[in-house]
Amino acid sequence: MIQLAEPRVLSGFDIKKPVSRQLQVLLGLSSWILFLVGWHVLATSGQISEQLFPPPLTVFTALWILFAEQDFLADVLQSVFRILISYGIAITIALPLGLLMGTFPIVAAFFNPLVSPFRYLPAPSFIPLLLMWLGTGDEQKIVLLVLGVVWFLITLIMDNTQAVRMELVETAKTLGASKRSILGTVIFRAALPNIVDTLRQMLAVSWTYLVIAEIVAATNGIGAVMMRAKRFVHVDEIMAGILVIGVLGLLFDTALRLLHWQLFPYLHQAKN
Amino acid sequence: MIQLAEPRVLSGFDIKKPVSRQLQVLLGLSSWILFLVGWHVLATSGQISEQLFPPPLTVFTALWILFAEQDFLADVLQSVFRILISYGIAITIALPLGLLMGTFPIVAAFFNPLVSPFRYLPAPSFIPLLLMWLGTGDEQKIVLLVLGVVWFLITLIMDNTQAVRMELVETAKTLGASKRSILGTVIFRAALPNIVDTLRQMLAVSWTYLVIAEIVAATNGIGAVMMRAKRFVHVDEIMAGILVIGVLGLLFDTALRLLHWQLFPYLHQAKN
Amino acid sequence: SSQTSGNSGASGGVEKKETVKVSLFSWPGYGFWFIAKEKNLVPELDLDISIIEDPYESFNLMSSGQLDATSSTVEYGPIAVDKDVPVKLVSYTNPSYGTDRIILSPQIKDPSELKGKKVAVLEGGLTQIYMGIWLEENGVNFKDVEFTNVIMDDAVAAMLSGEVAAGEFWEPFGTQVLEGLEGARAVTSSSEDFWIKTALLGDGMYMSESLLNDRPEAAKLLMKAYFEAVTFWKENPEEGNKIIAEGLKFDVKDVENVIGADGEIYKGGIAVFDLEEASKFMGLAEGEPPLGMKNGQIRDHWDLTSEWWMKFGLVEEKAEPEAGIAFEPMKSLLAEQ
Amino acid sequence: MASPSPTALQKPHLQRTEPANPVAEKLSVDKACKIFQLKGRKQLCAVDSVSFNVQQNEIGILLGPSGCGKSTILRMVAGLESISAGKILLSGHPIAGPGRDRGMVFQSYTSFPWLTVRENVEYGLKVNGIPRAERRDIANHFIDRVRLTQFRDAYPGQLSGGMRQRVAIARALANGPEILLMDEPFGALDPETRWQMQELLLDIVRTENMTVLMVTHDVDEALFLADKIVFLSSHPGTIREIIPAPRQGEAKPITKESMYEISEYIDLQKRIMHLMREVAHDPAR
Amino acid sequence: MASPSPTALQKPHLQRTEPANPVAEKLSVDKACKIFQLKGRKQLCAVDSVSFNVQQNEIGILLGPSGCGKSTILRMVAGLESISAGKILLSGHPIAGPGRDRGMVFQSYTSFPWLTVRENVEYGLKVNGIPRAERRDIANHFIDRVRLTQFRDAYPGQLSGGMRQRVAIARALANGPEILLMDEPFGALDPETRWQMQELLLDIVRTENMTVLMVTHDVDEALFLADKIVFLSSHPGTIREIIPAPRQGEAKPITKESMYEISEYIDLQKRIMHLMREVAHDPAR
Ligand SMILES: Nc1ncnc2c1ncn2[C@@H]1O[C@H](COP(=O)(O)OP(=O)(O)OP(=O)(O)O)[C@@H](O)[C@H]1O
Ligand SMILES: Nc1ncnc2c1ncn2[C@@H]1O[C@H](COP(=O)(O)OP(=O)(O)OP(=O)(O)O)[C@@H](O)[C@H]1O
Ligand SMILES: [Mg+2]
Ligand SMILES: [Mg+2]
Repeated sequence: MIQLAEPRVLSGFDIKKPVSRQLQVLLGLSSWILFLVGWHVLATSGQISEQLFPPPLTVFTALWILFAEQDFLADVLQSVFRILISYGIAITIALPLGLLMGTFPIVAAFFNPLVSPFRYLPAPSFIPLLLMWLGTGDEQKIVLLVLGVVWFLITLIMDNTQAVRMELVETAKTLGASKRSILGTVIFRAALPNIVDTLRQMLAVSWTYLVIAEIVAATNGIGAVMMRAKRFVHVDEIMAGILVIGVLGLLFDTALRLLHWQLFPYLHQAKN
Repeated sequence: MIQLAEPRVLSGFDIKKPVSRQLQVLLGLSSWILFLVGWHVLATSGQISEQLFPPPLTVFTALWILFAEQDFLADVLQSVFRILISYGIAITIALPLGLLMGTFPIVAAFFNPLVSPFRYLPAPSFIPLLLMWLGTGDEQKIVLLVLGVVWFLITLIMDNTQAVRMELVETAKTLGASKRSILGTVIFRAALPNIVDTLRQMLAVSWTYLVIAEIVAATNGIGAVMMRAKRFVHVDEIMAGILVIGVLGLLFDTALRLLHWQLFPYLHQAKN
Repeated sequence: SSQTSGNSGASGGVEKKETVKVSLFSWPGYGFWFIAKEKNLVPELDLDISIIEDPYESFNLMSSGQLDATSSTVEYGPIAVDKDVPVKLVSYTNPSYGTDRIILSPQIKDPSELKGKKVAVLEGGLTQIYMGIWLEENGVNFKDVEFTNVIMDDAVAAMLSGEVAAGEFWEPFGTQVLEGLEGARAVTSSSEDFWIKTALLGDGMYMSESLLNDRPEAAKLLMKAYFEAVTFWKENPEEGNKIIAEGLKFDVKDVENVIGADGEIYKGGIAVFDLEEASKFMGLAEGEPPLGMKNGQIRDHWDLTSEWWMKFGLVEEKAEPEAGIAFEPMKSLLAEQ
Repeated sequence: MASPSPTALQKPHLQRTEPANPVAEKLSVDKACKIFQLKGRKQLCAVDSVSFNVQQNEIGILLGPSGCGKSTILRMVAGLESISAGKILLSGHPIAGPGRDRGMVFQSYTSFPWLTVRENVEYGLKVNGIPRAERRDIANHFIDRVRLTQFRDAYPGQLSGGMRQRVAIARALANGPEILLMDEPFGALDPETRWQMQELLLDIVRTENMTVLMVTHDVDEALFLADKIVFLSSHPGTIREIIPAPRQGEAKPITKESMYEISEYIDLQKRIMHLMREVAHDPAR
Repeated sequence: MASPSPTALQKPHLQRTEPANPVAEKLSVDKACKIFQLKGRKQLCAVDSVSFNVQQNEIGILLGPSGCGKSTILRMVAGLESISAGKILLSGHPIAGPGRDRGMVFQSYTSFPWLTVRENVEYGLKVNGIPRAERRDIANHFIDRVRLTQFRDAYPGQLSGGMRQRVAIARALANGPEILLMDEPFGALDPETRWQMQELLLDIVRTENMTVLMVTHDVDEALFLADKIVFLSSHPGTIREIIPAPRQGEAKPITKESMYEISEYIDLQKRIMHLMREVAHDPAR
């Protein structure tokens, strides 16, 4: 009885017009293919020396050789280890502080004037200081990575906590919950999904600092391998390193997204 | 007739209890004073060499000497110039692209699979490539600074644009506005306050990359001065440099906040 | 701190080793530390070796107590004295014998064309003096070129990008530039008589004052470790080169390009001094060092570098060699032999 | 997006030309259907063969339980949603995309926060190329009509909810539409403000000779404003009953209190409440 | 934050002890004032010397224009806002901070989204140390009462607005309060759902012998639920009139339609609408 007819032909370029799943995959693939082809053409055009700007295939080969012959996996794991340890330390500092600052304005009034400007202190400029204070070992690298994110984490977790709706707190109060209990069972729980999101987003910042941390006095890690490659003008290996960091970053991002689904099923369920 | 009496003595540590302006200033000051005193005591305790960990006063003195005797101002201006140029370029790329991606899902479907992973590519690891491609001059530094923020800017401006309420667009449609006109007079205008906020927040990232950009083959700029100081273990000058960057970061942040007030008076007016 | 220096040869039980932190930038000429460690040539010491590409980073770490010794080019003594950095030269370890070359980019046909152009050097490094003298020899005042301050890693990149017109390179970086930049050419090499006579281009061993003053025994043992490694290498050049290559993550070929494959003085690379040759150069033993250098030439070397640092404005006034050179470790090592 | 129909663009502002083929109905919805494509190739029939019409100068009200397709019908009329089957005619012309011949007021506040009240009201005129002076006059007229004269240069953020909806109404009217479409325009307002808005709307519609199609949830509001109530039931959205109001046009009560003096209204209220109970399909809601 | 009053904690769940000094009123608000400190040392008198009381098992309704201080009064009773002057007694005891003897339901959805319906309802019991088995029984009872039995293990995000408010009501009741405080609990719901909720509330309040103080904007809702309507006017919030409902307790109509059969209600409706007009101070809103 009902005729299916779309009287207007809608152009693809309609404001906020959703794109079908298939078209989305198609466009995503074609953008990558265009990018790779463009890269290849440019690199093999002879305009720039291939040593300085190797085509994608050379980079993938270099990557393969790194893993197959130069035990790159050990370096990758070392870098991942540094990221995880440093991020764990940063969370251990930022989570309680951010929660308290977000919950009690009086705590924020004390710490915020200190923490907020610290975000503007460029972590890389601490390298010489950290080297002198802590030496050339892992401590120096890990502290650098912590310094790179911890101020942002504190501020953002504070924001997440402040965004918890006052009504939830007041409801818990009228139900007879104590202040401590509200902090744990309401404020923390309510802010948690956003905090996990914050942690996911800031992890990207940690990855960008990794190379800086591993440039100096590094004997292993992805950054160290890239520095070595630089010395011998192995641009293909440098690009392979960049690629690996990019892929690792995306993997961690995906892992944390999955964790979000796992931890907060209630946010991802449809209405019935 | 009305008695002013607060029957309950409220503890300062009440959830979300706002803090009075005076107390806020007091706490902010005391945290800074505590920080500076702690630093001074630690530095002068004799535990660590004062050369390696100078007390605050030494750092301020170094800062003063840098400005008074070593024409530090020229370096600072050079750094500010690099930040502004590079950020200008980044905005020029990110603003139109982000707006189009946020407005037309089909554009986002094409670019996002490319741009989104690019955020994870660590800008510092491009230094060797940029050195080889562009040399040691300003181009290399500016391109590095652009690479450090542009992917984030694109994604965030896209988010800001996507957040524009569909009803505003539909209203404009029913008022007879064309697609182009809606893009300019509604979507852009509606997203603009959040875009300016995004720009403010991401500027902090640019500042953290400045030092990295100026470390290599730098002849001037704050980073270069810090590198020179490092060679001769002038920790006081390094700290002075960090301080200057922190203060500049805060100044720019404040300037952009003021700009926000200036540009968007309608967001900052009280109801009447 | 665990100072258990000197009770070597103790029987049976597990010895407590004394840790000494050494650094080098990745270059085959400094690789002997890896042999000393790998072969455990001085069992009393536990060598903690790190690779730090910027020698100034190493000097900083030495002054902050994070590092005890480093191998680097041999020009830093006067600067350390002038800037009050608690680091002293303890030995000249080798002259350069062809490894150091000045390379011009293809566009530069004549040294005079370098005026107003950018030239890559490490400020406060030997390369700056090398370049300065060479320019003067070719009638160009060093003030007429623009020195761009880069470490060797970045110098290669800067040269390849075409952005600097000349630079000083040691192996294997010189070859990389020549291969990567068509038309580039080397215009002078450290094996030329002019440079050998001055002994200007060479490497040395530096120790921190805290090591020298607080742990003299460890300082001596450290020097011993280095020269034992040289001895081992001279006897087992193939194995020695392999250890160095692994330590630096270089190709063995690149190592051979610098220190040769047979344990002898290698023209085109460097002339590695053993303890005897080094002590003659330092004036602590009788006789002449090889390559026509003279006994105690380190003092002339000191004067030459000091002079140039004053020209470059890095040193304010000339100091006596004794202020920047510590002879004690070598003296006590020689006394033991 | 389609541009306004040529007729709409050519006609001089505020002077209504009679439709090409004169028909009794201003708006005629004829067996209109809407089928939404859901994820996984599923379909949802939100509106199924709905027919009704609204005469010139009439206020038609769409009433019914949540999810019965009221908004969807209104959006199809506005051209914001395509019509899956059937047809919708305005002054005899089929709808093709949104256009300035149909003004729309949403429940959520849609005044542009970066424009002042006056600029908001001028917006539609500006994008349609009306010269500055003329648009200023028209805007002033409608700002006066919605009693915001003293707030002309205020930003919407400074106004209360009721005032913002008045801006939206003035903006829609300034554009000279043939019909005003309103989707629960007073749903977010508190009751007192709501009454005032209803009375104001009735007054303006009368004096400006406007035709209105309005969605509401509120029985009271429907009773007070309607010339005709189109009552829908849901799953899928179909017409349950079309109820003419007890009094129409000039005879309608002009204040809410006076409505409750009239027994037909109280009867009609009861009847509609019964209807709503009946169509409330889900007892567990 | 103060802990619940000792009386409230000691009493066994759901068994009400009589107040220490027996008084007729369950809740008595006596010349209560609220003064807010604004920025720049300014003060705002939001509630000025308000006195009224609510008897055991009675539903008291606070009605009045926006900004007249309804929420503020309720929050003072809940202990969420301090009392600037005057006093408020619950069963003869003065209020000192929030406590489980007063359950509160807000207009906005306040069910904890990370807890299931059952866990939400158990929350108050859990933080008050009621053992697991007992709290499960109590929760089940109230979940059944608000007819959410089949949604026990659903998360609030899966529920409609009306269902979420029922969760909030069950949660407040499960805690065994002496009085239920509600601030426009149905304000965000659509009318059909709203009616159902009103009828449900009336039913529960009756069978559970609950005392209620509720804020509403909706005249209909006030008429239907109230045993007593406290009508406020604003700037500052003062009592305009306290109106007893035409019928109280068991005599009240139990469906909304039946209410409109009773002429006293229609008269009262008109009277309240007049009152609201009178207190609507700002003609430009
Ligand atoms: N864009 C859409 N895609 C899919 N389904 C939709 C869409 N818009 C509406 N629907 C569905 O169509 C039906 C009718 O929705 P509509 O919004 O028209 O109802 P309504 O009567 O306006 O309800 P309410 O009173 O709650 O506003 C609902 O089941 C809704 O879920
Ligand atoms: N925390 C506060 N600080 C300052 N003023 C406040 C505060 N809370 C409420 N007010 C003011 O007190 C007055 C009464 O507010 P209240 O929220 O009690 O009114 P209401 O009757 O509940 O209004 P509505 O019907 O809009 O909910 C208002 O003028 C309001 O602006
Ligand atoms: Mg709707
Ligand atoms: Mg209120």
